[in-house]
Amino acid sequence: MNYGPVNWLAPPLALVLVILGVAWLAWVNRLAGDLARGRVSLETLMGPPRDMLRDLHKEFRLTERPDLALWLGAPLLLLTLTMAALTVLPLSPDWVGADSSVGVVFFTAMFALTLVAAYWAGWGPNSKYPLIAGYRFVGLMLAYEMPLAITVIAVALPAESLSVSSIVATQQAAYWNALTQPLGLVIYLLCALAVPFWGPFNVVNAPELAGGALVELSGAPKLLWRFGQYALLLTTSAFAVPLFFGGGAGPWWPAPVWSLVKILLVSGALVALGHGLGRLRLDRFMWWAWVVLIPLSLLNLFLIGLLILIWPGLAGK
Amino acid sequence: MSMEIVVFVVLALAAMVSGWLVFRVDSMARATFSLLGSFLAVACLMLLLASEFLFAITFLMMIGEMVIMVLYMIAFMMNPAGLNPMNMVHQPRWAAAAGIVTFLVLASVILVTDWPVSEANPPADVTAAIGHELLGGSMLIFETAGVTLLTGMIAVMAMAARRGRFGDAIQVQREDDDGGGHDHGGHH
Amino acid sequence: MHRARHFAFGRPRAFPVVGLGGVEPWRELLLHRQLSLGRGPRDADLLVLSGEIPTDWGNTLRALFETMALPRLVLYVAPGADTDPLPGLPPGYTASSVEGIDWTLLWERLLDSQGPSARALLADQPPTPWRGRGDHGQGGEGMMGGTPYGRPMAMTMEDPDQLALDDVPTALGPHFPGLPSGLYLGLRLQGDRVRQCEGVENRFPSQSPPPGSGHREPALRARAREAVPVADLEQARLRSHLGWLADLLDLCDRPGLAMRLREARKDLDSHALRRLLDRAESRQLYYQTRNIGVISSAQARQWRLAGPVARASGLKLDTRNHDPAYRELGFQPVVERGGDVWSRCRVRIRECYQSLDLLDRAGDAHTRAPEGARGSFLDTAGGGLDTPSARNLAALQPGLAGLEWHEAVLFVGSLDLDTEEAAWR
Amino acid sequence: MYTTALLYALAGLLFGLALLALGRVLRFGVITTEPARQPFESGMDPQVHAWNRFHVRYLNYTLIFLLFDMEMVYMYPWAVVFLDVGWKAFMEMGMFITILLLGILYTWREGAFRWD
Repeated sequence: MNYGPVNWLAPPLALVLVILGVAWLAWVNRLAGDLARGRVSLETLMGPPRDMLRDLHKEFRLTERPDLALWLGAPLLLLTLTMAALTVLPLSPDWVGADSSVGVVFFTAMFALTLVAAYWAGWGPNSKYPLIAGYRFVGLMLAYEMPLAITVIAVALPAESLSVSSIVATQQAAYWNALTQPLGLVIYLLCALAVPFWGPFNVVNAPELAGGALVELSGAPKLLWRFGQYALLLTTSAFAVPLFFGGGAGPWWPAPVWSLVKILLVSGALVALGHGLGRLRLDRFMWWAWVVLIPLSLLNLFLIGLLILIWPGLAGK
Repeated sequence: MSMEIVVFVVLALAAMVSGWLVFRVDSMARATFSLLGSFLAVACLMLLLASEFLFAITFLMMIGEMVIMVLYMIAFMMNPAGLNPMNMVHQPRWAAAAGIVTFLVLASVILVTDWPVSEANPPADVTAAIGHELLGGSMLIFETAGVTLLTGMIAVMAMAARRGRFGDAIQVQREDDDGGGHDHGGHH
Repeated sequence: MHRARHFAFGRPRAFPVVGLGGVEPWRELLLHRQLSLGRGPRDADLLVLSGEIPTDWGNTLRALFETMALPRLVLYVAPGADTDPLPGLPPGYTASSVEGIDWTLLWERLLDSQGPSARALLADQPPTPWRGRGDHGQGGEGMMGGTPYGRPMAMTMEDPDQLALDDVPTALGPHFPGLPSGLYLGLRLQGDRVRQCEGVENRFPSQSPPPGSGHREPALRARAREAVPVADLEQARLRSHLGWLADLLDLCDRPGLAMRLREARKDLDSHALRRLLDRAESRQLYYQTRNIGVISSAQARQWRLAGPVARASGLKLDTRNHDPAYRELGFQPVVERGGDVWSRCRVRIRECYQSLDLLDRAGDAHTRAPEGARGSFLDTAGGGLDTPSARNLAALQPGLAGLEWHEAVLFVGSLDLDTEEAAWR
Repeated sequence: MYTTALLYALAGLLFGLALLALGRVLRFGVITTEPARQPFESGMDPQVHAWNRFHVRYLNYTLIFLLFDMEMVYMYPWAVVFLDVGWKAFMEMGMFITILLLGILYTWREGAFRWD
């Protein structure tokens, strides 16, 4: 059996890119927050590195009787699953960790692991507020998982493939999915916010639970948890680029540059969107997801199916 | 070839050890996630069978299902975190004997049988092959699955939902217990 | 290393404990650029004690301070404070006002790894001794019994679904971030739903309003038959409502708008305030708060609720309604019918507009209506003081039963309880 | 391909562990006494352990999810051959999804999409 060539250089390079991306998101988040507060200053620039250094110097205090393996496993898993998902993200046909023939299923499966991480973060410290937060994320997953999967399948339809690279290739041969499936794009971006529990979906680090999973976290594990959340948000929004925005397509610059620019723009927009959107109530959102969002994502699937059957040119045929 | 065997042994051991851990750890959370680990290892074994799709889809489904299972495990077990050590094994000797005998029988079957060797090469794209099968020969199975799932949905809702169109199920039942004389069909 | 730490802790995180007269210093600190607001105490650097701390809070605060991860420090801000806040807490930094804080000195003490705050404060004893006891030396007995690792497990209780799942005693308050300090609610949770509220305790000591309270709450002077300028009364109401709205928006995950409201609250610029109130009274807030913690008008009457809380349930309770000065200004009480958290938000936001309007037109009109921001100050049968906050406490116990956790927190927040005022006699 | 994925995951894991180790080196100090490790409960001493038989209230959703989830198993392979097979694939999946949507419709009509 052929395991394919191993790309030794890709993982460390991807890690560096993720670190840079997280730094970008931390700054965008800080800027958006300070704009909302109406106090942009030098501290907007200094805030993120200061927070990082602060967490590194702060003590990590155990609780009385934690399940330490799960508790510390949570942020580690969050980062690990993010990196694993990024394997199938193509910046260009050549700049890709590895192209899997089922890449789309693979990264959805990796996103699903977030559920495990969030549950662990809630269960680990044996403290009441985090526990509730962990359970609420499971509820959120029950709402977003199906729309996410169906929308991603709708994207794979014109490409006749579950490989992320061929989805990009099909778009470059025909039209961007953002044009042919605007409804799918909106649903995907909603889910891209929900998977890393950002903004309106912040049920895990929620203020009404005094910080939820963050209540008992301090020091380096807290830094890692925040880092993992940013990295996951970066990844979920990064996949919007090959799935909807034609990957590296664009004039003048080479494909990887275009991919990176698009990723930074999409992820930055999503981070900023998290401010000022307020919060969705979980019980209402779950109802809404099943009664409205799932039928809508199925409608999207039907529409695109109908369109490419009537007019194969849409799929580049 | 040797690489393949190493991967197989590692994954098989991982699946077995985490399966064993399910019964060794006290915490329901740890037990369920050990089970998840076991299933994920089995999912990775699919890769050795050159079935990437089955690997990925098993991986995806198992995560959701095991986390839902952990909700029920913790809700319905006493001492869910295993703060007091407990023994989850009943009749350990019989179980061990039965397990060893079954293993020996199955293992000897594997060794004794003269397995046929397939001449056909695996299809270039397994996923597409599955798709053609679903829309071709196995269409009836596929659509039957849909009806079965629908039956399942209706059945679980009829049994589990506290409220239906006719109001609060528990309330209704209580009224009936009092001889209230209401007849609400499916709520008995 | 030291410089790196100085930089790292340049904006220390604060966890607030608000004592007597401590609300305003804390709000001022919240706006201070040298400080950021933490969530829980674990990750906080400063335990901010604002105002005079009742002495019987000592044990709670020591336990709270002990759970803070290093480095940590007590910051005590109270008018006229020159000593340490409480015996038993390690000496930290004491200031009589927010402007008087010498941040360099504060950092020195925060980052002093040999200082008294860097050592364990309490004796190393578990909540219940457990080592070496029980079947496995973990303190437990059988499946559910004993105190494994120092605490018992939650026990079962049949719930409305006829499942026998655990009934977990959980505290909301006295120091929950975003809710008033000193208000302890003993909840029994099933999952994240409040099965019942067992106990409501205001941990502020009963006392007569200290001198100077009339400045903060002009309605108190009106209650003493003193003619008070309408402008004073309305300004105090506006400040109180805005402060409350900012706190509630924080709980709703809208810290940006909350901060702007606090900022605008300092000088009460009418134009800026109207714009911010417009933004606050949004669809988002509506969807987040509607149908939560509904109090019917019958309940409001039965529990003797006061002020905006009663008016949000459709009661036209407002002593200003009968006041000649207000009648001359064309005053009509603001009433909403929903009785939910959204209605209470709505009433207060509309009252903010109304106060801005009255402030424009009041001139030097004087009034004797004892209507404070939270309701009217009345006399008890014995001639004592009956405060609106004390009356509104009655809504907590019946109102909390059956709510989900996030609903419970918003419900408590929406009542705008002033725990210090509730203890006045 | 999956060796690369493993390396990616490993890179993430190692970076995470490195951060944790760095935090351990840089940390200001550590207190390990029992009272210092009390879980936060608004400043009160918790009466019981937090771990409990947690009563989730979205159980209805979990059941529907488990069943609806199965649809995805069929949908991925279907998507790959959709254009190849054409209208037949469209009709078949349409039928399948309509059947499943009936389940959602039923649940919605029963009013069971709620937190009990």
